[in-house]
Amino acid sequence: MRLGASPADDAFRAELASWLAAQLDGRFARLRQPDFNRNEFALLRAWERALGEAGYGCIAWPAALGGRDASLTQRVIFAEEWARAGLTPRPNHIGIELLGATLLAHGSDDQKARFLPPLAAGTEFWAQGFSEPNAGSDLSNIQTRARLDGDAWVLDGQKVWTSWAHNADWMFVLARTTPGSRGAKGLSFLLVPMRQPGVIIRPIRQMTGDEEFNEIFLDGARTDAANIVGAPGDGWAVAMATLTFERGVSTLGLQTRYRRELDQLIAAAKANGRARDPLLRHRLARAEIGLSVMRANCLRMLANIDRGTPGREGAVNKLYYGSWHQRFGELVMDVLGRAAEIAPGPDYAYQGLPKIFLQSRADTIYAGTNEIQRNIIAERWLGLPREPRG
Amino acid sequence: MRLGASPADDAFRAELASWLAAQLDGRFARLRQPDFNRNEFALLRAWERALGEAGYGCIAWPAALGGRDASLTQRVIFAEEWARAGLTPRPNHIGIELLGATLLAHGSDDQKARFLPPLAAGTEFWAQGFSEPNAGSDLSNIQTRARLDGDAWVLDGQKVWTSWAHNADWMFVLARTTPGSRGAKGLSFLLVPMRQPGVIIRPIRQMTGDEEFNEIFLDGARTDAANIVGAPGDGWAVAMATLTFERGVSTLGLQTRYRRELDQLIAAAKANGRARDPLLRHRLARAEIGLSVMRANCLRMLANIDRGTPGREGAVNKLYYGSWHQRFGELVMDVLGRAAEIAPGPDYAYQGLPKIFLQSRADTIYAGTNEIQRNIIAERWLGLPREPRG
Amino acid sequence: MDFAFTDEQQMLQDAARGFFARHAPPGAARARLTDAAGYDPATWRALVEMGWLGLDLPEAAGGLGLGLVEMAIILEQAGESLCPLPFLASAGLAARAVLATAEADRARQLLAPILSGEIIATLAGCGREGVALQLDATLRRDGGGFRLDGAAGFVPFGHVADMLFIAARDADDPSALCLLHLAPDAPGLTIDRPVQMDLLRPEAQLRFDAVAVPPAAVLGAGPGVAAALRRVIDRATILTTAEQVGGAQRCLDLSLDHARQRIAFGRPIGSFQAIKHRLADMAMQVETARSAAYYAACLAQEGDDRALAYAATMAKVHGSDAFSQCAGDTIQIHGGIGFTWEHDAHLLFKQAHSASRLFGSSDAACQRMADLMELA
Amino acid sequence: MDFAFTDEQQMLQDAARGFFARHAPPGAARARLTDAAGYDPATWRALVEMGWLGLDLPEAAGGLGLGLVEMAIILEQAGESLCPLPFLASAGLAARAVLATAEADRARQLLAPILSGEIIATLAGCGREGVALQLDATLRRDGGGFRLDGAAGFVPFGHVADMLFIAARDADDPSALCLLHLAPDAPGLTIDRPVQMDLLRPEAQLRFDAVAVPPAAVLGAGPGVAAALRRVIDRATILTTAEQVGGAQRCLDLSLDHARQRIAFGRPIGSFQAIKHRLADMAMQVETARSAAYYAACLAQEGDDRALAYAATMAKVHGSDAFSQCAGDTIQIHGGIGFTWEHDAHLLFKQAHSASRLFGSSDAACQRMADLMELA
Repeated sequence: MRLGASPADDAFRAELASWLAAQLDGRFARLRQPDFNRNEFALLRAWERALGEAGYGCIAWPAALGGRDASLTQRVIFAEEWARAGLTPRPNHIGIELLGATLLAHGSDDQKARFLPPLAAGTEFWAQGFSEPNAGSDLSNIQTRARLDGDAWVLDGQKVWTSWAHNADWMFVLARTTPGSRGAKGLSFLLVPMRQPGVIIRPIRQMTGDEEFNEIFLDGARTDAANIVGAPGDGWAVAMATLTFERGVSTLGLQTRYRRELDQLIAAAKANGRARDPLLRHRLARAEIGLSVMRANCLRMLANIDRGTPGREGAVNKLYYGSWHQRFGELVMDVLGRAAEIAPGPDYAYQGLPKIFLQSRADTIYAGTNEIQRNIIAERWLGLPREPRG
Repeated sequence: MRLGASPADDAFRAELASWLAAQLDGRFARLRQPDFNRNEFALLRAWERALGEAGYGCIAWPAALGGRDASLTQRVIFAEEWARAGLTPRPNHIGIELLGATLLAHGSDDQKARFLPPLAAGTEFWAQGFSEPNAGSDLSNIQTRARLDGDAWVLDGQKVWTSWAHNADWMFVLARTTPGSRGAKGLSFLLVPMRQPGVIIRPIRQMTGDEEFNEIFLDGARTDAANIVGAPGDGWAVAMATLTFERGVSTLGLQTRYRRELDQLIAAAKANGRARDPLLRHRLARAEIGLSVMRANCLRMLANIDRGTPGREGAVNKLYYGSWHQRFGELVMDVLGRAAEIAPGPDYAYQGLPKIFLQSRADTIYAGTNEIQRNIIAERWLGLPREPRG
Repeated sequence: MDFAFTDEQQMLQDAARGFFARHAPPGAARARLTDAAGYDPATWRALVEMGWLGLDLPEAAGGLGLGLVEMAIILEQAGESLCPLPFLASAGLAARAVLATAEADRARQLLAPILSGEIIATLAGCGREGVALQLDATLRRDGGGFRLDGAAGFVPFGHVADMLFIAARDADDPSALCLLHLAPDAPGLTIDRPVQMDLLRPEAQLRFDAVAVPPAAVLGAGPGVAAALRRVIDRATILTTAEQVGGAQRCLDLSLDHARQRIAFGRPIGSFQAIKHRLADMAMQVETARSAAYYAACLAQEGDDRALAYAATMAKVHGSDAFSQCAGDTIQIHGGIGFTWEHDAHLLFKQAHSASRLFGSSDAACQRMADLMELA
Repeated sequence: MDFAFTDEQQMLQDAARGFFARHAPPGAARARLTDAAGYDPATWRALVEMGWLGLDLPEAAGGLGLGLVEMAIILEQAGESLCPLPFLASAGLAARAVLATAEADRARQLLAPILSGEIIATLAGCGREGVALQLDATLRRDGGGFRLDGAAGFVPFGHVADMLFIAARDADDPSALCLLHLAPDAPGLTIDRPVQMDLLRPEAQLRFDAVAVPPAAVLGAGPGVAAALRRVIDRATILTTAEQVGGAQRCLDLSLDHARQRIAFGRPIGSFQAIKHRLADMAMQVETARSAAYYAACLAQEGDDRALAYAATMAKVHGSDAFSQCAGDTIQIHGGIGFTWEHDAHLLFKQAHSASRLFGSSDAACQRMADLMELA
């Protein structure tokens, strides 16, 4: 058990940090301006291509698929340096972390060869099509149907909470391929091109004022018959694996982002004098401790995943960080005071720390509400009996 | 809507306070010494008799049954002065508040005439026999059986969490009188004399070190056939009414007791200097606010009960005060520091403020756990659907 | 003692409930989000016609001689209906500030157009940070009159007020405050309404650049003004708690509806204890906050300054906790849909936040309670 | 970086688990409650024979040269087994204090009987309030030697220790501390073990009435001693977190068993979300606390004084929260039976409390963290 980095790791960190600094002082400086908006898709696509060209696209993957076989420590370093540079989350997170890991585990060789190199090169962006209006917490209640029509799947239905769909080239979709099936049976995991007439995107405005999510209407959308991961009807198992990957190494990036947010808040508290308020001091110290615990838990989770022995520490991770971040959002407002309520411009558009107060309400909902997380922990990891269905 | 008291109420308060002061400076001085132990039954019985003789036994009841038709305000005053005098909860609370109210509502005229005057006179003490080892939260799972044998009910079974059973003359018991019945059906509400060979009492030691509760083994215990409240098989409805009375005016006494505890803690915090600690100051202020809210809610609950329109405010009362008192117990330990961990004598026997830390763990369990309270609030008062049984 | 509504209070509550049901039915708040005024003038006129503006003012001052309980009844219904109106600004703050500081004749004269609804008035009682009586405006002698410099923050409905009452520090006596009034077009006065997180609580930021103030516009000065204004703020704080109770009740009702109707895993989500128990906790917050608000109103009405301070402090802290918890829970119970702009959950969440900050934070209120408890 | 046990650490954990399973099976703690010694000498001798007393001491000092992670592994299992032993007192506190303050030769000499288990040693590092290094004992020159006056509070296993190391203030230099040792029969030394809430954490209260201290018994003095002892306490704090993790784990396991077996409303109570979700939250606390404890052990082992202080502070606060919450939840999940003396739930609840107070409160630790964060 050891936290220190090897000289090779230190060298990797130095090389990466200097590359990032050069890019972010130059062509990609806008990426870390406070008012940078993630709707600026062209810049984000260019940035992912630049990462790919520099060999930083998907460092964990085998070299043959565009990666560089990075060790766990190097992946940790990548996540840390990314956040330390002031970057927002990886724009193609869904493609790289979720679809990438899913294909590595369950994809055919053809699918890996077709879809993974463009991810590493930063040329194809992905969206996730799991949730539906009546399949949120109860994801197995999916109604979207897909039927094989000659050499293509044809999809009809509605997806919701799809992030950044306008920027996506492809979407992986959970759809019902066995007519009349119910629950987790009869679902398949399909890869569907976004840019076709049968895919209609309607943005959803959030309480932050942003339009980050979308509703997707699938109206006869088509994809090649080969674009199914796993066998027809095995979609549930594939999708559950995908959701597990969601709580993988990317949470370390999250943790590092939170580190930056906390550092900003500490600086603000010192600047406005509230760091001397004993109650806020106490809460800032508790936030620091909570974040440190989160880091400890992430590192343990990753080490165990890396050894192939994932444990309860991974199962509880999202519950922990979601709750931490929500409390942090409240602390932000207490430290900044009423000034934080005033928008920086003429639109309802909050940035930086104050936005966290609003945005973090989603942290206990997305990717499985806290209630679902607790069910999963209790039933899958603690062996408690399931509840009767209605 | 008015909080102030009338001149008549003020006179009642003055008269009561002066009577209490005289008693508690004289013959009953021991009752408010810090090491007074509620196992000193003889003194408690004498005290209840003295209250009865002075006309303070059951002030809310009709004069014909030994009461004095006191108004709600006077009952509030009684509870306040009782606690202000430094007295522990009414030793015959179970008899006066629970059985008394139950008989007033559901008892026959004969039962009222037989059982109520001795309660008002302080000559008969009662215990409650509802809970069983396998019927705690799920009270309807009662297994104790009673069968009519000639002119008497004969009871067999086991009760648990019976307070102060050694001091009780009678116990009201929920028992299954319809053989083979299940759940809430087939239960009856019986009045059983305690001092008979068929009633065996075994004390239960609590985490505080005290032995306040008992297990009761009913082994052919007998009671007169007339000692049934309501019809055979109606016991569940009668018992549910009893449990409702538990959250009646007595909670105001509780609130006043908590007031005294908080005042003691404030005094201790000033004495040991921790009142200047900003975090403890803040928590003491929050405790004060919480207690004040509790008082507000109790008064509203009582006013609505008095008008015959009990509302949600009564349903939530126990949940609120149980949680408040448990947090208060934690605050006690933080204000008093490690000194509070040291017992005052050679035995494992805590008194005063430090004991609250231990004792208050029961506040979220007894008389319906917080979980059961939440179910009741949600299902009976908010109209939410029940859960499927197993 | 009788801690329940009188028949008259019950009738007033019924009237208020009916009023807001008619004028601010579910969904009406949407129109306010993009609205320069931030309130609906027709609803305001209707409320004026109800005669509620002078509910708690003495009859000698042109009011109805009722009390805080009656005012709280109105505010609770307004909060439940998410209906922003300059009622607290005009009747709860400005009118009381006049009454508390001006000579009787002058007060009657100033109050008349406020109570008749002819003008909307407000009180600028906070400094830049939005904390009551921590002022950033200073009044100093200037020739035969005065000049006002500095700023005031978070002035309720300051952007539409016809008359602004301003609390300011007295340059000649650093320990004293004074109250003066300005017309919105006074030279040197800048009134700005920035976009705020809670679009349903319009507040203005004022700047004073050498605003000339004639002696007649200065209502009160001297050592008593601070205490008088503190009483005004304390009463308004209790009324805000009533509004919070209404908001929390709306949260509970929305969440109950959703929990009964939304199906997951084959049954209404309200049958799952995770949701069901959260709703029970919300009900506990709503009911205890309601008890606290009316208890505080009674205490304040019947007691002395200390009782008022105690009541305001206790009500503020618990009302803020209750509404904030209920609003957060409402989003959580609704899941993704509760996070969208189209759903009312975020409006309530933001109302809960702004209400909890009105006149100062809950932490500051606890500090004040600690002082009242003499935790030296 | 590799934040997982090495094979050797895994073997040590297996050995520790086996050891405590044999020597402190469920129920064994009962005997300790009425026990004057407060620990089982046979178990202690067996632990000594395992060679664990010198796990983290340098080989030059007679130890095994391993680190805090290995010590934490032992403490976690001891905590899980509710097995009180003078391990932290002798090895975690006294031995480290010797190492940190005495000259190398003297240290070896003093350590030998401690490491061999020939004697039990402890450190009196707290004053009357039980806060580390806030001392109420003072050492002053007296003729050719010294005399010790005052008191020390909450000394772990002080009632059975054969050698007591005492931290005291230096009468000649108010800013400096010194460390000395006493035999339990030293004239003027009173050792009292009162009944404490947690009967499984025996602690003594010491009084010093003009205790004569020969110069040779004073190990260290001067400005470095306070910092050295702080490091000793910080390491012991991290080890206490490991013990808390074990206790919290035991809470979770007991509660899981109960929730699976206890039937109410026709099904195991663990199938109800109120119980199930509480258990999930307990698991979150247990696992994050375990991560925190070992992370802190690594940070402390690999880093400087600041890293040690940061690690100890963070571990203490989270470990205390986790164990306290889990222990309270354990009583709640068990209902009435969890409130009885016969059930282990209260033993864990009281352990959680005393562990959270060891060397100082969590609030004080947060204060220290705020200082480390330079929240000036």
